[in-house]
Amino acid sequence: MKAAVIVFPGSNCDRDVKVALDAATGRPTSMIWHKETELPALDLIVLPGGFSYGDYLRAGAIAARSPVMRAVVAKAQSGTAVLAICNGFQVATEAGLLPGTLMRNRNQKFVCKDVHLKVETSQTAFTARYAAGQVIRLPIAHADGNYFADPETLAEIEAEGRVAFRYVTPDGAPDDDANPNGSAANIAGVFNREKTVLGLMPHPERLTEPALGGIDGRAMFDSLVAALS
Amino acid sequence: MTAAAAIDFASHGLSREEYERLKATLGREPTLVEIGVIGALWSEHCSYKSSKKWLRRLPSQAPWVICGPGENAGVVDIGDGQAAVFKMESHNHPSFIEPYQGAATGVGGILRDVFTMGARPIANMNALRFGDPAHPRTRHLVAGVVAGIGGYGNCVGVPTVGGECGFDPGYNENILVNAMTVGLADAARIFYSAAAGIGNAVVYVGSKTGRDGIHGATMASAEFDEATEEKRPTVQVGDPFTEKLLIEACLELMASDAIVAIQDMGAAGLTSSVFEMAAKGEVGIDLDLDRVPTREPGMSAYEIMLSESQERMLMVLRPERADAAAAIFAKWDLDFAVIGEVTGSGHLVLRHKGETVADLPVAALSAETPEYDRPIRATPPQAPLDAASLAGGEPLDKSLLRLISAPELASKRWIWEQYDHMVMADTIQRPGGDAAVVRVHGSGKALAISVDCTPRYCAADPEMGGAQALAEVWRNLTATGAKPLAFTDCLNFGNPERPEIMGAFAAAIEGLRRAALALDFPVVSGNVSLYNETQGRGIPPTPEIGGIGLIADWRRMAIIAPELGHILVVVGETRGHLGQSLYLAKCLGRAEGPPPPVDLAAERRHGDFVRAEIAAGRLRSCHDLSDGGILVGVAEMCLAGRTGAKVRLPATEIPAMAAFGEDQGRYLAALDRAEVTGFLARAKAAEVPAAEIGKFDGSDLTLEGFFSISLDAIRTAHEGWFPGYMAAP
Amino acid sequence: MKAKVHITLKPGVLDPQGKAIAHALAALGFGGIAEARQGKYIEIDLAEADRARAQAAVEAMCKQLLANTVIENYSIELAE
Amino acid sequence: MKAKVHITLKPGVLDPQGKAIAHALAALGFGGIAEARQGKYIEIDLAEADRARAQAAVEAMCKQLLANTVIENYSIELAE
Ligand SMILES: Nc1ncnc2c1ncn2[C@@H]1O[C@H](COP(=O)(O)OP(=O)(O)O)[C@@H](O)[C@H]1O
Ligand SMILES: [Mg+2]
Repeated sequence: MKAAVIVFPGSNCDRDVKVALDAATGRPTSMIWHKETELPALDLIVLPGGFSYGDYLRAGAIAARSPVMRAVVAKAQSGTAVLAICNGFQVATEAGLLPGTLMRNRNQKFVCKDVHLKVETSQTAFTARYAAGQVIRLPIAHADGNYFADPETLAEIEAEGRVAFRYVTPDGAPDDDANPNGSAANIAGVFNREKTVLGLMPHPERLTEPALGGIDGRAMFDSLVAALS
Repeated sequence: MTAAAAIDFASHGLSREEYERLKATLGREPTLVEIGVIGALWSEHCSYKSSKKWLRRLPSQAPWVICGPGENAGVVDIGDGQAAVFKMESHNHPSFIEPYQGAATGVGGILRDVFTMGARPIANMNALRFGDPAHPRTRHLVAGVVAGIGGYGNCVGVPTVGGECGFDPGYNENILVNAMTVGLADAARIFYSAAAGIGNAVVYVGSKTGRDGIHGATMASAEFDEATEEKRPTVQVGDPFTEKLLIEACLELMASDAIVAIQDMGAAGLTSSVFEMAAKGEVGIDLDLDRVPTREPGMSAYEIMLSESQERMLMVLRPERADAAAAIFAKWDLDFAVIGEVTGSGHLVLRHKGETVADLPVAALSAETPEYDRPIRATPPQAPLDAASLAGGEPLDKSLLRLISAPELASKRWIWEQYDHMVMADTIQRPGGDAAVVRVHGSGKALAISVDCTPRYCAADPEMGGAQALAEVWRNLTATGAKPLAFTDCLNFGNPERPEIMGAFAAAIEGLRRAALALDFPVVSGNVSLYNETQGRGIPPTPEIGGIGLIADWRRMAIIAPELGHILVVVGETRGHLGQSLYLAKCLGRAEGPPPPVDLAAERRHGDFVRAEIAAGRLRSCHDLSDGGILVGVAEMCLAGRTGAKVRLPATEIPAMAAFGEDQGRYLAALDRAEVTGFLARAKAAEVPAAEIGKFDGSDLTLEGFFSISLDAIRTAHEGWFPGYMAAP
Repeated sequence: MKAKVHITLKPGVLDPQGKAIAHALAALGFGGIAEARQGKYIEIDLAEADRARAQAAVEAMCKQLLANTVIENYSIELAE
Repeated sequence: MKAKVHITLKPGVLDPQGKAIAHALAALGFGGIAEARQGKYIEIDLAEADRARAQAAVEAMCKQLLANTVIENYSIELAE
């Protein structure tokens, strides 16, 4: 699998996801500067976490209009897989790759902690190594992770099975106590219609080694390697 | 040059005597810009004129120290050609005036001190002291400071991995915000600030200069009164996004050989950075202030020199590399301007709009920097506690719940969940344990980091309190298995012109000195914050200490969580010292007695023993004892390990002494049953007191003969206070 | 020419910041607050001296960057 | 009564958001932008029907919560 991480000014999880990808693929992941206008042949594009352009104006807004994003959108439209994590998710919604938007957390505060997530489907390149319904633990670290979409969009996403992950209690209940930011329907991650683009607020790259406190994130990278190699 | 018309030297922070000294050195009347420049340089904040005499007494050498105090940050060798670079700094006054921006720019400033040296920042810490929780302003200050630290650190992508937070009415009008950064560098590529090379370009990079925080340094060197609240300088606003770009651009440039010298613009902005670079390099510098990138039109030379706009650096570059350097800064969309050159004149010459506005002999003025030997008065010793007066308190379980939910000991989760403590994916001990631990990226090594101080001890006996603060940091590092390497400090005190404050300062330094020598734990950087005082009332003496230690193999580190079935052993001697303890304060409402004595030889022996056990792979769970003593320590381990425990107390005159006494030099170790006999035997051989006192088991904390409380009740008490307090209107 | 741009959330779009403000005001003892909504106010200094062209340019800025038109409305005022 | 509150940074205070906006607009090809400044725009629905009392209440809200008067100015407009 040939993977590349897009680096915006202010990205700060670019190295972290590269480390996780390098380990999963066994080969170096390339890093692509936001001023590039063309992309090489790739199997996976990662939009990493961080604070692109300081998240000034709106989280992800300025990065979504940077030169490289036109190329990313074109690749995504022709079927290249895109994994958009945290700030990357915000960029992806601003760029129109994914529906909805990520608003300020309902308690107005940045939140960094492990959360539990229910894997809604294992029928995708991103989640094949998880079991549908499985509860996993991943860290979140964001101030704007409150997923919002209008009711019709939400209904459509649900109907098409495009919710990837939901915030749940450790025993799998998607209740309000388990919702760390106020997201609609406890949504933590969504797919595009073709399920080739995944955006999620939690950071799979932060839990890929026992030393970091767990390995629940590793299966996502392993899934991608298996599906895209 | 035109001399300043009416000489209002006091408003530039100079005393008459200092003004005369400046005049004598120049041999003429100074200009307005010169008075401004020297006023800032000779301020307490920049010159350390009251503290220097004492700071020199601190030991700063060890074979592993690469660079001690005197540069932007300290540097220690961590093997394999790598170095750890770190420093702590205060941002107390600005944070009181504008908590969010004050704290945020404090983080920005300390990050710059570290990456200026060529290091990539890998961890932030913070030590916070607020007033009485019931004080009307406290909640707002806590909310703003925490949001500001998070807002800056999260955005630049450096994990904030730990810190501490205390409350005391003594900080009602003078909160403390001390921030520490640890960075990682190539030991052979450390960058220093001494300018060199006649004709080399002096280059300004980063953000533009605005009228922010002019007079910040002089403000940090004066007491608060109503008037300062009035003439608040424009508060500095931090721009963490620009800082992130500046980090990346500087590190990219540092990979080449373009930089001769580099210095961040911190307190007193361009003034102190350019003067320091010239003084250290024993050269002159000519600056053309018209070339300084400014944010607003019409800025005067005075304003340009004294602006404290953030996210700026000054560099001396090899001229043939200037173009390549400019290209790097252009790539990162940062300002880059050649604003002057290094000269052989030995003078700092400033030109603005065709006029020479300052011409200062650098060496002569450095030599004339005032240094005071201020009068000192010793803190009177406290009478020992009468043990009989301590008998008959409330039941021990009540006291335990009271302590574990007191603002001092309650969980600080509300704070650290607002900090991204995992970015960079090397945090292997998150906040909540003894010391934070971050891996040295891509290696088997890790750094343990801790910040500590116990102001109530320091107030009662500043020398013992100083020694204790250092010992506690050392103990926290040791409890993870790390070898403590060196420390940095923020010495926060009141008005040094008062003999009792200066006496406490001198005594604290003496305590630090003794502890540093005994523990082989030198100082490599630090900061002094004086005049933390409002209307004649100073803060409790607060020598905040930040230490780092090296874990050679992070697979062999200890954590505080025990495993079910582990045997609990207390290491060190339990005498039941309750003087100045949290138990005395919270459960008996008394602040009395001497603080616990620190036996430095025992401290070292006990710590060295514990560390050796961890390094040998025999001890995987360990917790140091401090505030609240054994019972609080056990409760914290139970919470971390999600297990109950059955404990019996060592014998003391009254049970509360054993339960909550704050005797120093102690650890709790949780061991596999099979390891206990050997552990105790080796302890004995090393002359380290150690005794089995219980077992981790079940879901209650049981103290034999006294009580049994559920872990849930303890957790609720421990986790509840902070969010409850912050949610109240 | 100076452009003053107001960016507000469309009706029906969740406004966590506005909600937090209303809540905090109530906690401070301010009564009778039915709702608070938070938007952005952006001032832009333009070299353009022609009103119509300035209006068109700022419209384009709003559509392309300043507003997220999925959830936000914008309004523009021009001043000398 | 509806109150419209504008909160802007005092002149001279650094505005990183405004800076980033101006920069991004330039990168998108909009020329001639000298400066952009970003502020907040807050709308509050009040039960209060008396203008003077509403004005006083919103002033107090600005001072106590909405504006950070160390670095921000505020202005209030009332509308039915
Ligand atoms: N309390 C202290 N202990 C040890 N070193 C100190 C102390 N205070 C200041 N220093 C050292 O003195 C030098 C000047 O400090 P400071 O002016 O705070 O540095 P900067 O201008 O880089 O922020 C630094 O090298 C600092 O490490
Ligand atoms: Mg410095």
